Amino acid sequence: MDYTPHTEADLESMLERVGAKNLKDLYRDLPQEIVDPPLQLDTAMTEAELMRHLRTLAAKNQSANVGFLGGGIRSHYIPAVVPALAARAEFLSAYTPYQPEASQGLLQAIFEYQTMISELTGLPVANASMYDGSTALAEGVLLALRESGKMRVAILKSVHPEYRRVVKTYLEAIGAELVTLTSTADPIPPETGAVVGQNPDFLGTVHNFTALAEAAHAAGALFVAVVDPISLALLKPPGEYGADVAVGEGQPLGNAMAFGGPHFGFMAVRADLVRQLPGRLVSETTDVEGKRGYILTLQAREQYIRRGKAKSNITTNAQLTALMGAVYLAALGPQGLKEVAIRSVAMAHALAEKLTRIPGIELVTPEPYFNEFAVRLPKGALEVRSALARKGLAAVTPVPAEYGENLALFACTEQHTEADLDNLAEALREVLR
Amino acid sequence: MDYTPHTEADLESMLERVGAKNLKDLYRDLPQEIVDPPLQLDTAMTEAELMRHLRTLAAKNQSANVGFLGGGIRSHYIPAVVPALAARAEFLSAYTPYQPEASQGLLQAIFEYQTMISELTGLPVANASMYDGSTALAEGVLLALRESGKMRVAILKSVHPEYRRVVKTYLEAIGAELVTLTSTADPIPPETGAVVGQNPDFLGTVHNFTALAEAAHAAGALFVAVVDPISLALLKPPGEYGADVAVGEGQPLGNAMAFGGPHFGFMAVRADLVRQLPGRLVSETTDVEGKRGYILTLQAREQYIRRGKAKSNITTNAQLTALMGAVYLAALGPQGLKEVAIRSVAMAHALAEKLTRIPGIELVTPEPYFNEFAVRLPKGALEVRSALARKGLAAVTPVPAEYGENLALFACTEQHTEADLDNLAEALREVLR
Amino acid sequence: VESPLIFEKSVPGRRGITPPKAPEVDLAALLGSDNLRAEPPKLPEVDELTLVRHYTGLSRRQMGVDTHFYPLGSCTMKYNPKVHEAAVGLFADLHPYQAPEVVQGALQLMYELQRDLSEITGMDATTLQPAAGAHGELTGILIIRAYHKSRGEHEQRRVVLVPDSAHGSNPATASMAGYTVKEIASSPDGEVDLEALKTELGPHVAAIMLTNPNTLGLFERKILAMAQAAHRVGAQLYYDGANLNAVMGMARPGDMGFDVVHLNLHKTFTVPHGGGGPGSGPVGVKAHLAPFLPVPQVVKNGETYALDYDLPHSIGQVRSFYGNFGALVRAYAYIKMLGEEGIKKSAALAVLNANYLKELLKEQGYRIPYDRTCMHEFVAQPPEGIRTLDVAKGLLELGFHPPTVYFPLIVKEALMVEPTETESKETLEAFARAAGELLKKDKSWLEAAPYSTPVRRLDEVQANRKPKLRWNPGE
Amino acid sequence: VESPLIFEKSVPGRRGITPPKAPEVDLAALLGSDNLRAEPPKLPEVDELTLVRHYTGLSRRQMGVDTHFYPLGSCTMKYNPKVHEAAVGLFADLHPYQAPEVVQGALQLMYELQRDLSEITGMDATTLQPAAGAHGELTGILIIRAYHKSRGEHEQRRVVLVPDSAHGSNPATASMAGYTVKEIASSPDGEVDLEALKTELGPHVAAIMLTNPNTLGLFERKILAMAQAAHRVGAQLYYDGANLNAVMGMARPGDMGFDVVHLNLHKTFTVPHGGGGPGSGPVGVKAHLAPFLPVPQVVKNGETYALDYDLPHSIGQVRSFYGNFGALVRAYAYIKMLGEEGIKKSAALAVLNANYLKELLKEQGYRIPYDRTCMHEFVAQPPEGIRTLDVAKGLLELGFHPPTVYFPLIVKEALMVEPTETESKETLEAFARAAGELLKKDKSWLEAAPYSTPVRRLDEVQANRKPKLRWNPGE
Repeated sequence: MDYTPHTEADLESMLERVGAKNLKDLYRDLPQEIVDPPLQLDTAMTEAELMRHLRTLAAKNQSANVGFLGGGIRSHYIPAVVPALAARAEFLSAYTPYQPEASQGLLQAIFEYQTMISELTGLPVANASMYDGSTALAEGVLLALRESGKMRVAILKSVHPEYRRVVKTYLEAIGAELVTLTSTADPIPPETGAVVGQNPDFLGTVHNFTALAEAAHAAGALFVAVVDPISLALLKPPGEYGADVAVGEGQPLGNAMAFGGPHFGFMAVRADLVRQLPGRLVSETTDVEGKRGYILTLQAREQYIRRGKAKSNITTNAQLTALMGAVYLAALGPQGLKEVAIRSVAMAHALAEKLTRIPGIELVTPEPYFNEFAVRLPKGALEVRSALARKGLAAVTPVPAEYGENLALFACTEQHTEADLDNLAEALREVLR
Repeated sequence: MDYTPHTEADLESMLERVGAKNLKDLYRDLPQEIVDPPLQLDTAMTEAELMRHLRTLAAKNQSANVGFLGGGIRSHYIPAVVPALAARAEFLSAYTPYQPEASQGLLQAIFEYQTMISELTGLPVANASMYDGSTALAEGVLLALRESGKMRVAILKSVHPEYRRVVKTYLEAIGAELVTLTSTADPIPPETGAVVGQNPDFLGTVHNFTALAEAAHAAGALFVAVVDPISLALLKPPGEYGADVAVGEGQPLGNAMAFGGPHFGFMAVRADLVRQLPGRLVSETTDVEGKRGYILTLQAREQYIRRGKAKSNITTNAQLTALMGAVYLAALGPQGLKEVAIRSVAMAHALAEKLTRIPGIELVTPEPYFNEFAVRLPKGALEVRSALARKGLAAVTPVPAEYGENLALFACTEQHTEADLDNLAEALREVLR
Repeated sequence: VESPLIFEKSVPGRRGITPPKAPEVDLAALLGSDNLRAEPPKLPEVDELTLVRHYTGLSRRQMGVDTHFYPLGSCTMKYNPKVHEAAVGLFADLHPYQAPEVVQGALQLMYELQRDLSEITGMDATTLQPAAGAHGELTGILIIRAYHKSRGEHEQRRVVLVPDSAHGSNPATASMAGYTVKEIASSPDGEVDLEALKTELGPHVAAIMLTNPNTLGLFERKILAMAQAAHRVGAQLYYDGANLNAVMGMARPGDMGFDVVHLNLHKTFTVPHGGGGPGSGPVGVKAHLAPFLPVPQVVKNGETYALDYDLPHSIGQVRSFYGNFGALVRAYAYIKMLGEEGIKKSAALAVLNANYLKELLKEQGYRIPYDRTCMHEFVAQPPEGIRTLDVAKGLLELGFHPPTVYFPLIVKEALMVEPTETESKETLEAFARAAGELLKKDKSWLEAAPYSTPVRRLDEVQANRKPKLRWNPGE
Repeated sequence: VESPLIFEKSVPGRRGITPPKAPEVDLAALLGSDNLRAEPPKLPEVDELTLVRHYTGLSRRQMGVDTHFYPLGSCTMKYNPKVHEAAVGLFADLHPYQAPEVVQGALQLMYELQRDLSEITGMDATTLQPAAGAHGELTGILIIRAYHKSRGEHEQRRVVLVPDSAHGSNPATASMAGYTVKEIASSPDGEVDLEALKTELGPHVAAIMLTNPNTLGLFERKILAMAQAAHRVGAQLYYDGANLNAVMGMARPGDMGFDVVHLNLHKTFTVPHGGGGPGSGPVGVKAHLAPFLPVPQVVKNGETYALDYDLPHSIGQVRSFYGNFGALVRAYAYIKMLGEEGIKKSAALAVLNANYLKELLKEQGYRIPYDRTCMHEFVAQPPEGIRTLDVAKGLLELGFHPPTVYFPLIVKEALMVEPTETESKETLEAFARAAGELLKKDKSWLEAAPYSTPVRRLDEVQANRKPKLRWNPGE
């Protein structure tokens, strides 16, 4: 079935009005040899058949809810209000709010979201969202290069390897160079326009980046921090340790894991960088009656105005998933977010203690660490992951070999109980036996 | 956790304003020996803990989706639009539309629903809904007794046994008598005010009730028909075969099976019975500017106006589930509903043929039957039902012994495929081997 | 037309949802040609987008708790947690006739809810079958009737006493159960007149139906004496649970001496009202009435849950299957999340909110006919010369759903205000300010309000005289 | 304030959702006292009901396809089927780092979608990783870049040709990939000037980026010749899929000679726009470009699906994980439901609706600068003397979302109208009537419209000069 409302009578009268013999005739201007090719597609399904088919597919997947997988995506609890409110049909089915009189709902929600991200990061300006954490970082790095006028980026090896790969792709495109630093003590190479660190880093360690940010600034570079939004309930915000740009992955804020997407990336910057920002920005303003309202602003940065000279080609971003993030933050509030963070931290530390009691497992993440840590396993991580999956457990995030052999991450959230930790430890013990 | 917004500061200032020392002090007028008793309840859960607990409970249930159970509740496909639209927060969180200016959305939706039920049943007036099919029947019978001024009801044995039990309870309350007719040819006892037949009946048979309705009228009784709404896409509406009152269960119209409820009952009557109707009615009217609008009407029938003299005590009915029914009917339209009905009929007949080929199984439902039929099994129905459940199949609706030994109903819907039928037949063959 | 009917958007041949393809069959052969309908029902023919826009548009012409403060007295319009809707989804695909061993989770939930509701009401057993409050009332009264019958007293006990401030459903229920209703006047303090009650009591009385706190929002302080007086003559005391939210967990009907209680899960236990249901009306009883509960009851045998139909003294069945299960899931979720402390706190804050708002409205110039500590609601009156109806319509214009109006009947121009515990201090204050602002408006403004609602005041008389109850083609 | 910010509803100490209890821990010891923040972020402190009312209220200040006709040109605001939202829910709890053997359903879905999108576009391989259309453009251009590099021609090919009617994202993308952008003027018939194009073509050109049908809604009739000309000099032909809805399944970019195509699943394949994303921008390529696709690709080995990272010539990764999987589920559902016939019919009816509306608007007095059979959209202009902006604002007042305005840039006072195939004849007619009605309004009425929207015309200049980009306490 399809979603077209046309009856036979409609078709007849409309075709007549437009002067076409039939539907195919509407394509008469096209080279006829390419019109209406046969397509090898499955037979059309009705909605009932589709849902049954999808349930069959879904049954071939195992739920990772309340699992221990991490690496940027985690199984935090999503309060029911979050999807219930974000899925309001008006939000779901709206376009980018180009007509502000018709879009005050979304525009105000974005303005509020920008404020929340600004509060979390301790930086005064946040944009309306990016695709995800990795592309937010890539765009943050490009911003730093534009601002600094340089073509080299120094990135700590402890930044998420997938994020580094994405940055590499973006930098190669413009011929900029990516240098990897193995430690915060490494000297910053000359002509570096951006220094990048992640906090907590890929292996979970919490950093004080104050010195690194200072070093970056001393070298004429901007410091770009990749941060976890939930950690910012407890940790010093990047704005306080000298980050010029803060970016991150929004998934932990009320977004389903969804096999990796869609989620949203966030980006916040120093006030003077606002005109370098990619993506959309909403400003408060007033209407002709003096009533407060909201509107897209500084659009001269954007592709549809500036074309080849735009700050980025980004157009569609991740408004709905960012809205979920905003609803999540407002639902939890500062105290709730703090409690989520504390319980995640506490559970991670309790799990680390339990796991390192298992013969052959050792903690490799340098302390202090947050809600996630890496251990060395006595066997290959992929093998152990599969063995645990057979027991119905979603755990063991494999760590690339560049960090060491047989490493795996374990992440905890506020959903975990002591019993969950014991259950995992017991299962791991059995698997490694 | 709870849903109260009061901060400590709120509490303090509010208590002071109302002149209470603390919350318990608000109960100072009460006999103090009964205030604030200890309660044996489980420890409070957070939302995350609740959902996890409920998932554990849900995992102890088997889905009956696309199953073959019937007896008034069936697994028709529920288009996604139905819950998506009915669950709009404004519908969900509204009260009965006593303030029409604030409730035009619901009032119009009810007016449309009344029209749809009227169309299905072929009777000119339908009310806004009843609790379910069984109580709709009980109220329909009470209406007939009010109208006829008599105190005896004659009901065909082929009416759903649970419905007959509910009618019995209601009639006993007012000291009226319930007589069971074993056949449409049975004479109608004297002083009967209501004759009741179901179409298709409990065992699935389709009836022509014209003669029975005439006999009822000749005896000074009203004829009350219990009908399945989906069958009315194909079958003669009760208004055409002389029913004065038509009632039925709305679940097949877009309502989840939900272990039996909530669903909705519907009721439609002859035009001259409108002031005898229980429950709510919506009428079109105009506002002070002449604009069309909708309002609750003929409220003098209802308990909150008429108190002891009301037509029924019904207050809350089943507005939201009736709305789901209306959305379902509008989503399918006359053609879609017809196709649902035809496919259900076709599948049921195909299944009957397959099942009766199994040694020891015989069809007992007299023809013609609709989407459901009864067979005699060579074993007890409960035993067979459990054996099929172990194979993951939801089938075998047990039929009470008053209809015969080892009988079971099988219902089909448009969701079933030939493969489903074969699968059931094969499983049944194994179970009976 | 501003809001066309779905029928007016219908176009012949247009399709929405397409079901799986129906095979070619000979319907006349399968179903009997006599039995087939000649004309299809004139259901709307719309595409899916038109359907979506229609009902989405209707929802935007509707107020609800999620959009507005909705202080309808006696209706307990508290917030309905969104998590409950997710909870219900987990139990959608269960059929009532499945084998009990494959629905153990559902049965466990019902069993625990029976137990928890008994605990909260102070009763010994609870049925979950009634589909709504009034249905629970009927069930409760039938249980009382069966009890008297079992003692051979049914013929003698033909009267049910009901205070004049009671909800209309009480006398309507007593009538449905075949009883003669006798009204008891309230005393000047707004409570049941104990002496008047005692005068009416006697061996002819089957039951007294009380709401406590009553519909004036006042707790019946002499409740223990009333219970004693009732029981002394063998009458049963029935608790209308409409107002339980005031005392939920803080004072149990069972401890007050009630023999039967019905609950409105859609009021006290956050089942959404849904524009008028579905609700759920469980009934709790003391041990002596337990044998008369409807079938089936959910029971626990060892570690297994089962449906017990074997109750020889049962009044029978009041509804098909086991009640409004979806509503039960929501109430269960609510109780599990609140626990003892949350339940008590919610009740107490409902009372605090009502008393606070009462003070604020008084300050704004509203009269409070019974001005003492109220429970979850209170009755107010506009100043002399201003009609309650106009206040209600004025509130609509200012963005508030009005309170219940003209009820209870014993107070002229009554505004019955129930803010519930889920409203914030700021909301109560904003409402009181608006209510005060109305009193300063021109009378003509007030009498013509509202102005900006989808329709303005409607002609109710026309609707009653010449009701138009369905759309007709070609009109 | 009519619509207070959530921050303005915040009250210190108020709580919404409570997470499971956090144990007492010494944070300074666990995390380092230096690392802790001194002040908590000033997030809103609201109860759940306030939260619900806030966002529900905001939604009621918002138009969407589900509430209004929304004919935004080049945006394909078609109906987003509700069933897709149910479909996505089935795959919510999957983590991207689960073992492949326990996510076979998800991988199968992606594999089949790769295949189906290749089939619909006429390409040989597809990546699902890009997160949006512009992201797909970047991916596509980087693939072309890698291809030229592999042939040692990267240094020589530094120019990307883009028509002057192109979406701004095309030149922006080429810039992001380090290319010099060269604009090609359109010829008077609104199509790319083939001769001008040929003049610009040469061994210095890396790619031509085309939208076909173009942003005037016109099919580039000389497309086969353009492709030939491009390929003759070794340039790659890039297809911007923004307008694919016109030819979805009816004419495949691959058959037109394109080497790379990106799709906007949120336009053509019904992923909801969500107020500006998330979308999804898969990229299909011809076989010679397949080695350069991003990693990972989803592959099938026997009956097992797997993620293949072993593509030595890949451009690398453009996004973490595997793309916007939730969007992929929706597109998959859409394709499976439509099948070949539904896909083609949808495209053709999008074209029919556009042509029909074009005729209606012409009749109402609008000018059609390129008046021939259009594809899924067309460009109109109000009569001389009436501004497009005023028409847009007037349409808002009459209950319609306006078309795209002032684009494409090559048409003065452009209104780019794209009705999509999911709109009914009646809706198109109602829109045309409203558009016609506007032309009869007083100029002053038009210039001050809209009147009844939540706000009226906003001060854009103020917002640009002195942007206020966040709420600040105490303001």
